[in-house]
This record gives sequence, structure tokens and C-alpha cells, in this order.
Amino acid sequence: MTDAGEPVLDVASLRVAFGGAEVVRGVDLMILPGECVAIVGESGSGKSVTARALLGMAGPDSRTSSERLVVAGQELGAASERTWRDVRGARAGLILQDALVSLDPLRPVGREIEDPLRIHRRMSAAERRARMLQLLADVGMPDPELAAGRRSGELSGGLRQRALIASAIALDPPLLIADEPTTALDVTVQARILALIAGIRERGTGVLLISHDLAVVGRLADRVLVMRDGEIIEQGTARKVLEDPSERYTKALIAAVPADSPRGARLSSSESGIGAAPGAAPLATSARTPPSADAAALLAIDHVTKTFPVPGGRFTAVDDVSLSLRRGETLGLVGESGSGKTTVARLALALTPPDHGAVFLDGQEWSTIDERRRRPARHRIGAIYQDPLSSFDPRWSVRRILADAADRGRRDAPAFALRELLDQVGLAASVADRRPLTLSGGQRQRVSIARALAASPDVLICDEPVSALDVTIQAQILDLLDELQRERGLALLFISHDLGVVRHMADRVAVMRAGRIVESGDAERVFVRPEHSYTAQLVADAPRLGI
Amino acid sequence: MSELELRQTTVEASADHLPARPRGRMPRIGTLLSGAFVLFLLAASIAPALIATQDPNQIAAADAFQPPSIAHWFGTDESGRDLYSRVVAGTGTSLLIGVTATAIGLALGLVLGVLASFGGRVVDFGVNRLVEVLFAFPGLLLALLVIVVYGPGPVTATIAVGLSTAPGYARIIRGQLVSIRSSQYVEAARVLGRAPGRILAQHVLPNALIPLFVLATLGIGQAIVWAAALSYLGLGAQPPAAEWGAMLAAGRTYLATAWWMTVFPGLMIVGTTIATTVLGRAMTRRGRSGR
Amino acid sequence: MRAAPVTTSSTTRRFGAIGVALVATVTLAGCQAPAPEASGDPVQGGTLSYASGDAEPTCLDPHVGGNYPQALLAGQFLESLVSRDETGEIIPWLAESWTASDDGLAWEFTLRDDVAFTDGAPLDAEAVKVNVEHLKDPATQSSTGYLALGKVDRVEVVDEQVARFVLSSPDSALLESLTQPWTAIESPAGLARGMDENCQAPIGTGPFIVDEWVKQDHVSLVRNDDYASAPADAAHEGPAYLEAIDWRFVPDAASRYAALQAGQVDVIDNPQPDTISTAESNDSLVWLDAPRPGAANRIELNSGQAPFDDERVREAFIRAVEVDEGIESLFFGTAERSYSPLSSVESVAYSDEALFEPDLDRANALLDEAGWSERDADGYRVRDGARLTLRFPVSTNQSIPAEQSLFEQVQATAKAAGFDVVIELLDLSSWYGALAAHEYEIVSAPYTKVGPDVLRILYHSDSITPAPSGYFANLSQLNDPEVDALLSDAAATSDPEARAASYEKAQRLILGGYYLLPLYDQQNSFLMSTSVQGARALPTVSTPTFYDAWLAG
Amino acid sequence: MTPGSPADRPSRVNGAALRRTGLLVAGAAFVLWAVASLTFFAIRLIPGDPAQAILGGPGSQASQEALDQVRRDYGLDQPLLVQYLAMLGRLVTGDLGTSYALKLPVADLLGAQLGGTLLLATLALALAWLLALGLAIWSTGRGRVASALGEGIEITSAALPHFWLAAVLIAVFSTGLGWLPPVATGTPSGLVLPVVTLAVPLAGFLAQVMRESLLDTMQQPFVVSARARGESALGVRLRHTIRHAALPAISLSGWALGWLLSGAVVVETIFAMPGLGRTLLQAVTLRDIPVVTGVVLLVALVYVLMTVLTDVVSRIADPRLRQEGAR
Repeated sequence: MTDAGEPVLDVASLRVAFGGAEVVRGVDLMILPGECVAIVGESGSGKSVTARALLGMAGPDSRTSSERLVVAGQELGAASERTWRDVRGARAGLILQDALVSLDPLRPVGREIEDPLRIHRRMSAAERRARMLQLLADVGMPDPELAAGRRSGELSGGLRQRALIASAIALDPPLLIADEPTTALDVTVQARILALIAGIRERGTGVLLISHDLAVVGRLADRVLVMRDGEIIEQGTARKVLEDPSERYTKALIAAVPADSPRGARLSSSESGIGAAPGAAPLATSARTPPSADAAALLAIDHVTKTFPVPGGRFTAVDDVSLSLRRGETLGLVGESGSGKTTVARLALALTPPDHGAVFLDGQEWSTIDERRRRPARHRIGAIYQDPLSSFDPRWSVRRILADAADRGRRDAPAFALRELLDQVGLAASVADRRPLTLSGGQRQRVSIARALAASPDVLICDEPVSALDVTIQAQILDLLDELQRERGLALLFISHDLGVVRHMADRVAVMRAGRIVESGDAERVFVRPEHSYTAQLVADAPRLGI
Repeated sequence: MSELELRQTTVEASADHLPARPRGRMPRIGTLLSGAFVLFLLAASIAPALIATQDPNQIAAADAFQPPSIAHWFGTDESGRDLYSRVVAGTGTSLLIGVTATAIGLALGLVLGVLASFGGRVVDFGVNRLVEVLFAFPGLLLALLVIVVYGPGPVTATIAVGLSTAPGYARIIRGQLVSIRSSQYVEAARVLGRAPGRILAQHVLPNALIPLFVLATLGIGQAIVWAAALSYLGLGAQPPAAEWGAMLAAGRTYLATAWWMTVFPGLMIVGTTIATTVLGRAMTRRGRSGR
Repeated sequence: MRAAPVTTSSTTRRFGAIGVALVATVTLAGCQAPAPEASGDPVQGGTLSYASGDAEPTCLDPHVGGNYPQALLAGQFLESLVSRDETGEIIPWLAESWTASDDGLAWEFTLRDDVAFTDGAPLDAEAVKVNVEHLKDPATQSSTGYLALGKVDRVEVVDEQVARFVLSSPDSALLESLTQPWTAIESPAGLARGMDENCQAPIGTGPFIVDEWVKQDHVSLVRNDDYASAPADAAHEGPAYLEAIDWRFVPDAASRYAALQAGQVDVIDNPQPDTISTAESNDSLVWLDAPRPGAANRIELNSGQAPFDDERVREAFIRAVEVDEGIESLFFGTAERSYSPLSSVESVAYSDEALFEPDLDRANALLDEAGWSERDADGYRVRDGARLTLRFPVSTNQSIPAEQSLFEQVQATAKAAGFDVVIELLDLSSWYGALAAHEYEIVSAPYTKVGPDVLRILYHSDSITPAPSGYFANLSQLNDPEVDALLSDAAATSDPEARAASYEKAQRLILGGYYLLPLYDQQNSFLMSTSVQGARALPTVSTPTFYDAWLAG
Repeated sequence: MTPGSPADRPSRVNGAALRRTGLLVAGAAFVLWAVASLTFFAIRLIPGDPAQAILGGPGSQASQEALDQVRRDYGLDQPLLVQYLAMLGRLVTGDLGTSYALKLPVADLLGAQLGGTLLLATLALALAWLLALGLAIWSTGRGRVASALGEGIEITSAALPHFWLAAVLIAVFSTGLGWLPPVATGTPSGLVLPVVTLAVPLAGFLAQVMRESLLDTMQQPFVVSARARGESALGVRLRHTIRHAALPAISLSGWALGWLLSGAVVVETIFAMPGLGRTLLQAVTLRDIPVVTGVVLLVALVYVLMTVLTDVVSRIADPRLRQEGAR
């Protein structure tokens, strides 16, 4: 144990380079026992490399240098691999993003937790096992005995993340590095894991938290460092940085978080790469006119049930779900993973037929008719996916993708206006001849939106359209969708696990759980005064800015 | 074959955590050398006369079993023929055997694979069983059976080798087609209201077929090796055809006195296999990073 | 086997041990460079390891079918009524003496009275009768033995030790036929077990007994401790020196030689010619050259159909082809060019070198004369739009690589005269199929038989008529009444001189008609480690015998 | 989507396992039937008369009576369909018929040969695995030189024709150094060269697959986790990546066995070993139809068993597959 005053981590001028490219450029960092310091930044900012460099694991072809690198009292500036191995696990633990892949999927989690004990301590197998079970109990694993024998794939996301934490704190290291520890988790689970990490910090462990999510950081961190292009551009107490940032970039980051931004407010600035300051200019285009409540439903999902065969019976993915979507309206559909959201999307797109109930498009039978008859009307309902890249034929250029989408097979199809389309989604004409693989994540999603628009749809089904994107990019895409809806009167079915995003986007919200709609209604009402306990839990667990 | 599947399952989630890992790869020089060697082979098959130094079938019993020299770069064989010229002359035959056998295997595999993935459940089941049955005949046994029925010779050997590779290709092609058919871009095309025929022509077939060319380059070398094995068993090419396998088999009997008769044709087979494999892998890598 | 003659008669059956040891040594040396003398006294015991490159027999009983691989093995555990010595003289073996009736239709063989089969049963006239009946029974599926005894009608038991062969017509080749392993005498009780069992381990009177046959691997032979029936030209009496023979099947020639070099085996057969020449310069290896009797290795020209129905075309081919250099280089001087249809082992073999003098000009002239005067773009002769194509089926099971290479040289040299020789490498079944369908113009088919009567089988017009299987032995399809008459006369006459004269005349006609291109004797070589002493080839069908052999330390 | 809680999974696994087993058995039976039928009819296409094959091949001068006799004895005078059904009937009772050439029950004959070939193939498979794993582990994650060298060795090994490799090995280790016998006589030392000959090219293939998956595994987050616990590079390989690298190679083992049996034809001939490959080659030459059919069936059976075994081993090595079965 280090005493309270001595820092568990003291780094000065840390630099990491790959080949000629320096990705971490002179980072200074100090963490005291019981302190939680967060590094926030977007992908490519160098935050993960920094975290790994602190364990001497920056990568095979990397060069790391520092003026000072002290972990738990040990200087590691020129440490050998052997020395590093003694530090890792014993003086510093690491938690990675998704325990499904961060724990060896072929080994029981118990073995993974025993590993640091085996490596660093002389203990009998029985002692190790006892300690391992104790650790599992400590991280709140129900039935540690049973869990110890399971592999990561056999545990739920929250439980395996707990197991991963247990393996990182097995030797009670003074420093715990948590790299995006909750990113792939549902909000309720996320809240519990954050609480667990907070508890570890309480016991005197210094925590370095790496995250892209300002809301997560806000909950846990004492101090926040904002990283961009390999440099710390701003740092201070969490309150100071989140509530009163001094750097433009930090301001943009915070503004881009949709959670508390009102419906229709702009999240991004027009400057590329940097979000706008909070409360920036309202959208330039025509003001939003909420759809009238009694307009006829454009898309109606009527008591739809969908089951899938599983060994020994059928699994009900969607259970008696009814939804309706009017022109110009955004219907948010929230729920945790596995709740049946995506199946609803597929039913709406008539990619899979319902077992019971029906889907109607503009009052016409949609799900029950023959595919041949449906095909001519398919252009009216478009889709945007979470991973746009996999939705593009890998051989096709942007031009070909859009040209193909614009062509409805009609002889009198209007001449294809590529430039106009690209312009609408905010892409330069030069991307037309590139393949999506060579584009950035945000550009890909814009192409995906352009493809949907090319067919002139009335309805857009957006299935987690921004979950894979950085927050500033997410802001731009959300703004774009908002804008397009306004211009074209599109109806959006907006599916997301992120309550903040849905709250920002949706006029009405439906909350799904285990295949059923547990609550639906006006977005503000649902978020402010949830009626169903599950919704209330979701809202309470959702991380938000501010402390 | 499983390489393809592996690549598809690679978790991409980790991509953003670490800087791009420099993949272990043959140095570019290996690819270049392989390319040069394949060019030499192509030249030798198209215009052997330009590259050979002598008539490959010119018998000079008095010159038999000459070791490599200035006059005979690779030495001479048991009938005094110039080994270098025979190796060059044999390039066309051997490559033809390798390419044709692979083409036969691919064509059959394609038919079976397409049937399996588009013919509906019953056909899929039937084709899968058929592929399994074909798999149950190990390559050379199948080849032997074909040879028993149709007699030995280069044509039969080629067909036999091709046939024995077909089930492997069929499986890969079926897997490709199935995964492409369930891919999101095919779904995206359905959402746009594209008819199945158009989806097949525009998305499924092109994306399934392109990796096959790479697969084919990897298969050619192996086809040559197996055809050589049939020649060794006396069931392959006929004299005086200068086929590498036949030359190698002939040379092996004189291993005690004339090592060069075994070494040079053997080097050609091994070299060709290596070169095609290296090129095939380079193409796979390019294809992968281009996606 | 070109060693000093050994005087043999039915009365001087036994030799002094020392004298014969010398003879055996000379025999062993063959025609090669000085071989180590058989030194010291024979050593008792030990296991000799033999690696055979011949096909593994499908049945160890040489009565069934009847091929050379069977003969190789059967020579170790079965014995015949008579044998043959170096000079071609018939000598006693299981039969002590024999007499023929004046009309040549009845032969009486007096058996030795001190011989028993290894199952304990005595060798008697009844056993001989049973064996001949076994050979002639279709159910036995005998081919070689059946043909050899084609003129034997029946065997009568005169008394316990005397068996009378009753013939349907005189057969001067009967004794020669009876020397062959394919007509060896087996235990009647053994034969009575039925083919399945008898094939696994036939019971004979030989110096060794079949102990075990592991298919695709080896046959274990153990010494017959009660052995007492050595042939008249053997070097010693009583049981063999060796305790056992481990007879392995090693089909790959290079592996076989490597095994001999590594000392893993003591004797190999069918060595590659280049390894023979290497072995000659190697002090630890000895070459035993034992050409097979019967026909020489030759290329037969199918005179039964165009283009070789024209003698001019046949002569043109023979004049065009050059094989001397090829034989020299491919066989490394281990094979001698032959100009006779018969093996050099046969005393009546007649050679005429002048007929086979290569002469390309003459070949071209003959072809022009025969109407094959034009050549196509590839340089091959054509007549009426048809190419002068010669199909040449080659059996990969019967032709060693050197021979196949020689055929390639035949192909290459024949091209100069405009012949398009198409070599087709075939497995044995396909090869026979091609012959049966007459899909050949030239072919090489070895034929082993003791004595010049092989000429009747190969060149008598009766042999053009195929057996039910489609097989026929007269592959040149020579159909000449004069040859037929000469061969029939020779077979019927008992006068050795008249017989020899008939055979010579027949050979002159056969050679003079350009029906065949003799190459060399049927190669039959063995390489042995110098530790193997006293081994020799039987002068019957040249199979090795290890009765007199021992392993020197 | 994981239906149900982990607790109620076992019963479903059992149900699924039962169903899987049923399917496997039915599939195996189908494959064997199809192989037998295909072989039966393919062999009827072979030119030549089976009766002659029985009487020692077409070179024999069997009489008409003998041929007729044999045709009656072996039922060759029956219509094809009757012969086919008779064959199936015999197969069901485990009777593979009698060899035409050796006049022995095929089952006995092959029973004696199977052991040698399986031993050879199994040892070669094991050695190939060892070599491939060793090479893959040695050559990955050590920089470009080791990687290029490893790749070079793999590709070269995979390109070596068996008979050529065998010749070189004999020349070096038997004739040259005198360490190992060139002919396998049943002793352990005699097995070394044949096993190495078979294993090296296969190891080349396996190593390619293993290294590819090793490379992919080495960049998985769980490897980072393991190293962050202080695991050494070797420890990471031994405890984590090997198993992942082995998975695709395990699923290739069925194919590998077939490949080895093909190679066995050549290797058994060169090293003069008893075995199925040589038996088949001989049977093909002699047109010994019952033996050919028997070998093909036996090999198919071995293949089918190997497929099942591969499946089981994969499931043991990769628990994720077991779960999928339950979905």
C-alpha cells in the first residue's frame, strides 16, 4: 500500500510514436491514492495508447519515452519487459471495454481471475481458488462458485464485466486503469459497474478512467483531462471542465452531448471537426412544426408478434407490439439489448413476416402482401443502419451506391442528381468516386443517409444510427437527420439504446422490454414523469452531464 | 479455406483500440521474385523455344547422365536429353495440368455451391450430403478410381485431381454465398426494392466470385503436386512428354547416380507452388485491405 | 550363369561339398568383375532378409495362375520332379530317374524314396498324380502350369514310387516343363485344404517352410529341419544353413537399394542398372546376374494388320531404330544386346546380327517403296492421308524404368524415318486389354519358359487364336505354315539334334521375316551383400535359391 | 439473443445433443451408403471382365469353363440390380465379400492393413500438429524476419511432393548418415521417415492456418488483458492464443486425415509398409473390385468417424460451439 500522499502514478512528458507518427505528445499525469482521474477524447486522440503506455504495452512497433514514469513508487522509464511484467497486475490493473472479448472466451472466468495470483504470488491452488471466489463476491457476482466455472460468453454483459474487474483488482493494485469500462453496456448495467469502480476507488485505489463519454466521466472522476491529437488540451476538476470549460474543443464536446439538449436544438457547429458552443445558434432552416396528433398514421404496426424457433420451443422476440408513426414525426424506440427493437425494425421494413398482427404503410397492407407487389412501394420506406460500412457492397463506389438507390427501375426515372444529394448530406462531391471503406465513420453514415434519401422515402427506419460514432460526429448526424426531416417531412422510427439521443430526437417515445412495449407517449412526458417502473429505472440510470 | 472464415469472424471492435498492427508479411521482395518467376513460367509455356537451349526431345544416348555444365545447365537425363530444355518444355504441360485441374474443381464447386445456396432447403441438403460423400473419398483415392475407370494419362490425371478438389471449393463457395446472401448490403438492396435476380447479379455473384480467383492461385500449385504424385505412381503423363511430375519420377530412380534429374524438376514444382501461393496471398492481403 | 560346365548325370547326383562350393562361387560371380570368394566354412543359423521388387503374389501356390513373383518365392519351399543344370542338361531332383516310351507318349518317373512333405506325408506317385490333376482342374485357375502340361493327358500310379505320365501327343519339352516351379509338387493334404488356405502357405518338400504371410509386408520362411531332397547340383545335403528368410516386398527400386546399402536387407532383386554399376565398384555388394530362360526381351511387330503386314515396313522399322547406344548407357553395361528370339541361356538360341544393322537410308527407301513416301508437317510419313502411327502399349508393371527409357529412344530414333511411335503407359490389366483388342503395332512382352519350346508358344499360328480371356501369345501374329511345321516337329521329336536343327530353321525364318527386334536377355539381377555366401540362381527359371547360402559374420 | 436463463440451458443442450447425435448417425449411414453405391456403379464402368480378374487377370489363359464357373460362383451372371442389392445386403451384415485376387475375406484383409495405415496417419497428424504449432508460435509476433521466415517455411513445406521429400530423406538419413532404416519393417525407427514424409507438407498447411488465426488472436483484447495481468509473452501463447489458433486447425483435421490417406498411397509404396494405400493401389491394378470397394468404404468410415471426432473435439475446445448448439 502506498501512503496517502505518495502518487500511485506520476508521469511527465510521456511520448509514444509509431514509426514517424507521434500519437502521444508529452502527456503529464499524476494520480493520488483514492483519486479518479479521467481522460476524455474522441477516437484517435491517443487516450487508449496513453493508457497502454503506462503499462509498457503501447504496441509492438512503438517507441515510448518519458521524463518520468513512476507507477506505485517504482520508476519504469527504462524498465525491461521483465520488470514491466512484475508491475502489471500487481501494481497496476487494467480493465478493457467489453469483457466478452477482454476475457479469454475459451477459459472459465475463474481461471482468468486466478491468473494474476498465479503469476505474482506463491499460493496453493486452494488458496488461489478461495481468493478468487472472494474476489467474485467482492465485485458483486451472484453465486461465485457457479460463475467461476463459466466462460465470458456464458455470462451476461454486466456479470462478465464484473469478472474482468475482479481479475484486474485481484492483487489489489494501487492503480487501476479502466479503458472505456462501460461502453458496450446497457444503461442500467453501466450504472452498476460505475458504482463498483467508485467503490474500488473508495478503498484507496487510484483510478485512471479513459472514456469518450463525458456523462460517464462526470459521474466518477475527480479530475478530467481532455485529450486531442495526443495532447492534453485542458484539465481541471470534473466540475470545472464539464461546467465551465475554457477550450473551444471542450465546449464543443459538451455541447454535442444530446442528453439535455432540447428537441430540435442544434448539437454541432458548422465548423468541421468541432462542435458548437452550448446553446449555439438555432437551426437556420424553417422552424419545426410538430405533427398534428390526429394526422393519419403513415406507418402502423398493429398488434404484431414475432417468434423464432429455439431448441425446445419458440422464443418470442416481439410480443403484441403496436406503434404508429405520422408524417414528419419521430418516434423513438428505446430498450436494452435483446429487447426486440431490431426485430421491430425488420418487421417494419417487411424483411421478416409477423406471426400475428400486421404492418400497414399509408393505410395499405404492407407486411402481408406478396413481395412482388410490395417491391414497387419499397422505396417509400428506407433504412439507416448502425454499421453503414457493412450495408454497402464492398466493391461499389459512393457514386454507384447512390445511382443504384436513385434508380427505382422505372424507365422515366429523373436524371440522377448526385451532386445535389451529396450536398444535402453535407458531403463533398469528391467522395463520389471513393469506396466507403476509405471514408470516415461519419462520412459513411452520411452516404448511408444519402442512399436512403435517393429513393425519396416517406419513412426512415434508423436502427442505432449513431451508436458507433464519436460524440461530435454523432451530433452532426443527428442534426442532419433533424434537418432532413424538416425539409422533407420524413417520418422517422428512431431506434436507440441511448436515452439521451432518443430524448433529443423523438417527438414520441416507446419503451421496449423483453419484446413488449412497456410504456409509450410524448417524449418529454416519458422522460420527465415515467409511469412504468422500468422506464423510471432507465431514466435514473442514464448517465448525464453534471454532477 | 478456413482462412476466409477466420477473417470474417475477426472482431473489428478492437480496431480502434490499437494502431494498425503491421501484419507479418513476406517482404515485398518475395512477392516480386514470385511475380518474376511466374512471368518466366508463362513465357516458358507460351514460347518454350525461345527460352530452351536445345530440342527437349533430342536423344543422344552417348550424352546420357551428364552432370550440370555450361552446355547442359541442368545436366542431361538417361537418354542424353538436355534437362534444362525439358524443364522449360514441361512448363506448359505442368501449368496446363495445374490450371485445368483447378478450373475443373472450381467449376464443379461453383455449380454445387450455387445449387446448395440457391436451390432451397431440399437441394441444399442433398448437395451438402453429396459434397460430404465426395469428401469421404480422399483426393488420391478418388483420382485412382477415376484412373481405373478411364485409364491413366495426363487428361485423366487432370480430371481426377480437379474432381478431388471440387468438394472443398463447393463448401467454400456455398459458405461465401450464404454469408453474402445474409449480409447487410443484400438486405439494403432488398429494402430498396431490388428483385432477387438483380441482387444476385449485382451483389451476390460478383462478391462471391472474386475471392475465388485468389483461391484458384493457391490451388494451382497443389494440383501440380498431386498430378506429379500420380505420375510417380505411373498413372500420369506419358513419355516423351516433358511433364515435371513424370521427369521427377523418372529422375528418382537414378537418384543414386544422377541427383540433378531429381533436383531440378523438383525445384520447378516446389518453386511454382511457392510462387503461386505467395502471389495468391499477396492478392488476398490486397483484397482484404481494399475492403 | 555362364560359368564352367558341371558334369551331371542321373547317377552322379551327389558331389563332394568342397567341389561344389567352388562351383557355386564361380556361378555366383556370373560375368562380372572379380567377386569375393566364398570364404570359410558355412555358418549355421541366421535370418536372411530379401527385398523383392516384383509384385507381391496374390497366392503363394504357383499352380494358381502362375507368374514369376510366385516362382521366386515358391523356389524356397517347393520342389519340382526334375531340374536343369548350367549346361541345360536335365538333372534329377524329386525324381531319381525317368524313361520315355519309344512313341514318346508315356513317361515313367521314379521318385526318391527318402523324401517327405513338411506335413509329414511321404512323397509318392499318388502325390504326383494329385498335383497334375490339381493343375489341370479348371477350379485351380492355373495358367502357366496348365499350359506346360498341355499334352499330359493323365498320370497313372505304377507303384508307390513310380508315376507314369500319359501324353496325348509327343512332347519333347516335357522335362523342361517339369523343371519349372509352376509344376512343382505339393502335399496332397495341403492341396485338399482348398485354394483359400493353400494359397496362404502351400506345403512342399523344400528347404524352407512358409511360416507367416503378412500381406503388403513380408513372408516369413523358416528352415525345414528334415530336408533331404537337394537337387543334384546343390552344394550340400541336409537342412539349409539359414534358420529363416524374411522375404519383404519393397516395390520402390530406390528404397530397395537404399535398404541394401543400409544393411537392412541382404539381397534385393530387380536392381536399377545404375545401382548395379555402382555396386560393382563397391566392395560390400555382389551382383548376381541370372538371365531368365525362354524368350529374349524383344519388341514384337504386329504383322496381323497394317502397316506391319508389309514386310518392307517391318524391315524399315527395324533398320530405323537404334538401340545399341541406349542399351549401353541405360543399362550401364549390365545388359548385352541380343540378336536372337531366345534367351542366351538356351543352347539352341540362334543369332543373326546382320539383320539388325541400323540403316536409315535403307529404311527410308523401303518406306518409299511401300507407298509411305510423303511426310506431314511434323515429319511423319503419311499414306492416303493416314499417318504412319505405331501404337506401343507399355506395361508399367513389366517394364523397368530403364526399359521404358529405351522405348523412348526407340520412339525418337524411329521418328527419323517418319514413324510416329505412340507410347502408352498402361497398368497390367489395361495393357492386356489393349493387346486383346489388337490396339497395338509394336509391343514388348516378356515370356519365361524353360527350353526353346517357348518358340512354339510365341510364334506358332495356333497362338494367334485367343484364349477366352482374349489373351494370345503370338503377339507378332506370325502366321507361317513352314514355321508351324518346324516348331511342331521340334516338339514331337526326341532326337536332340533334329530338334536343335528344327529350332534353328524356325528362328532363321522368324528373324528373317522381321517380325521382332531382339533387345537383350530378360534381365534378372540380384544384388547381395558380401555377407551372403553360397546363394545362387537355379538354372531352371533363374530364381534364386538360398538352400546353400549362409551369412558370413 | 440468449433465450432463457443459464440455469435452464442444460436440459436443452441434452435435447439438442440427442438431436445432433441422431443427425450425425443418419448422416454417416447416408454417406456410407452413397459411397458404396457410387463405388459399385463406378466400378462397373471399368473395362474388363471381373471373372478374368478373379482368374488372375486378363493375362491368364483361363478356359471358358473356368470363367463360367467363376461367374456362377460370384453371382456375376445375375442382373446388375440383383448384384447391387446383394452387395448392400452383405454390407449391412458387415460382410465385405471376398478378394478376387487373394481369395480372402476382404474384412480380414483390410483389418490387417488398417492398423498400420491408421498408426502412420495418426502419428503423422500428431507430428504435423506439433510442427505446425511450434512453427506458428515461434514465428508470430517476433518481427518481420521471423514472420517472413515462418511463412517461407510453411509455403515451402506445403509445396513438397511426398515422393520427392521421401527420396531426399532416405538419401540423407539412411544412405548418407545411416541413422534410420529406409524400409519400414515394423520397428519404431522404421516409422520415423514415413511419418516425417507425411507430416511435413501437412504441417505446412496447418501452420499457415494456425499462424493466420494466431495473428488474429494476438490482437484480441483478451490478450491485452492477460498481458496487463503480468503474463509473459510465452504464457500468453501457451495459455491463451494456442487454443484459439488450434480451433480452425482442428476443424481441418477431417480434411487432413483424408489428405494423409492420399499421401499414404505414395509413402507406403516408397517405404514398403503394409497398409490401405498400397492395398488399394494393388487392388486397382488387379481390378480386385471387392477390395477396392472395401478400402473406399473403410476410408469413408474413418472419415465419417473423424468428422464426428473433430466435431466433438471442437466442442470441447470451444465452449462457444456448445452454446450455439443450444440456440
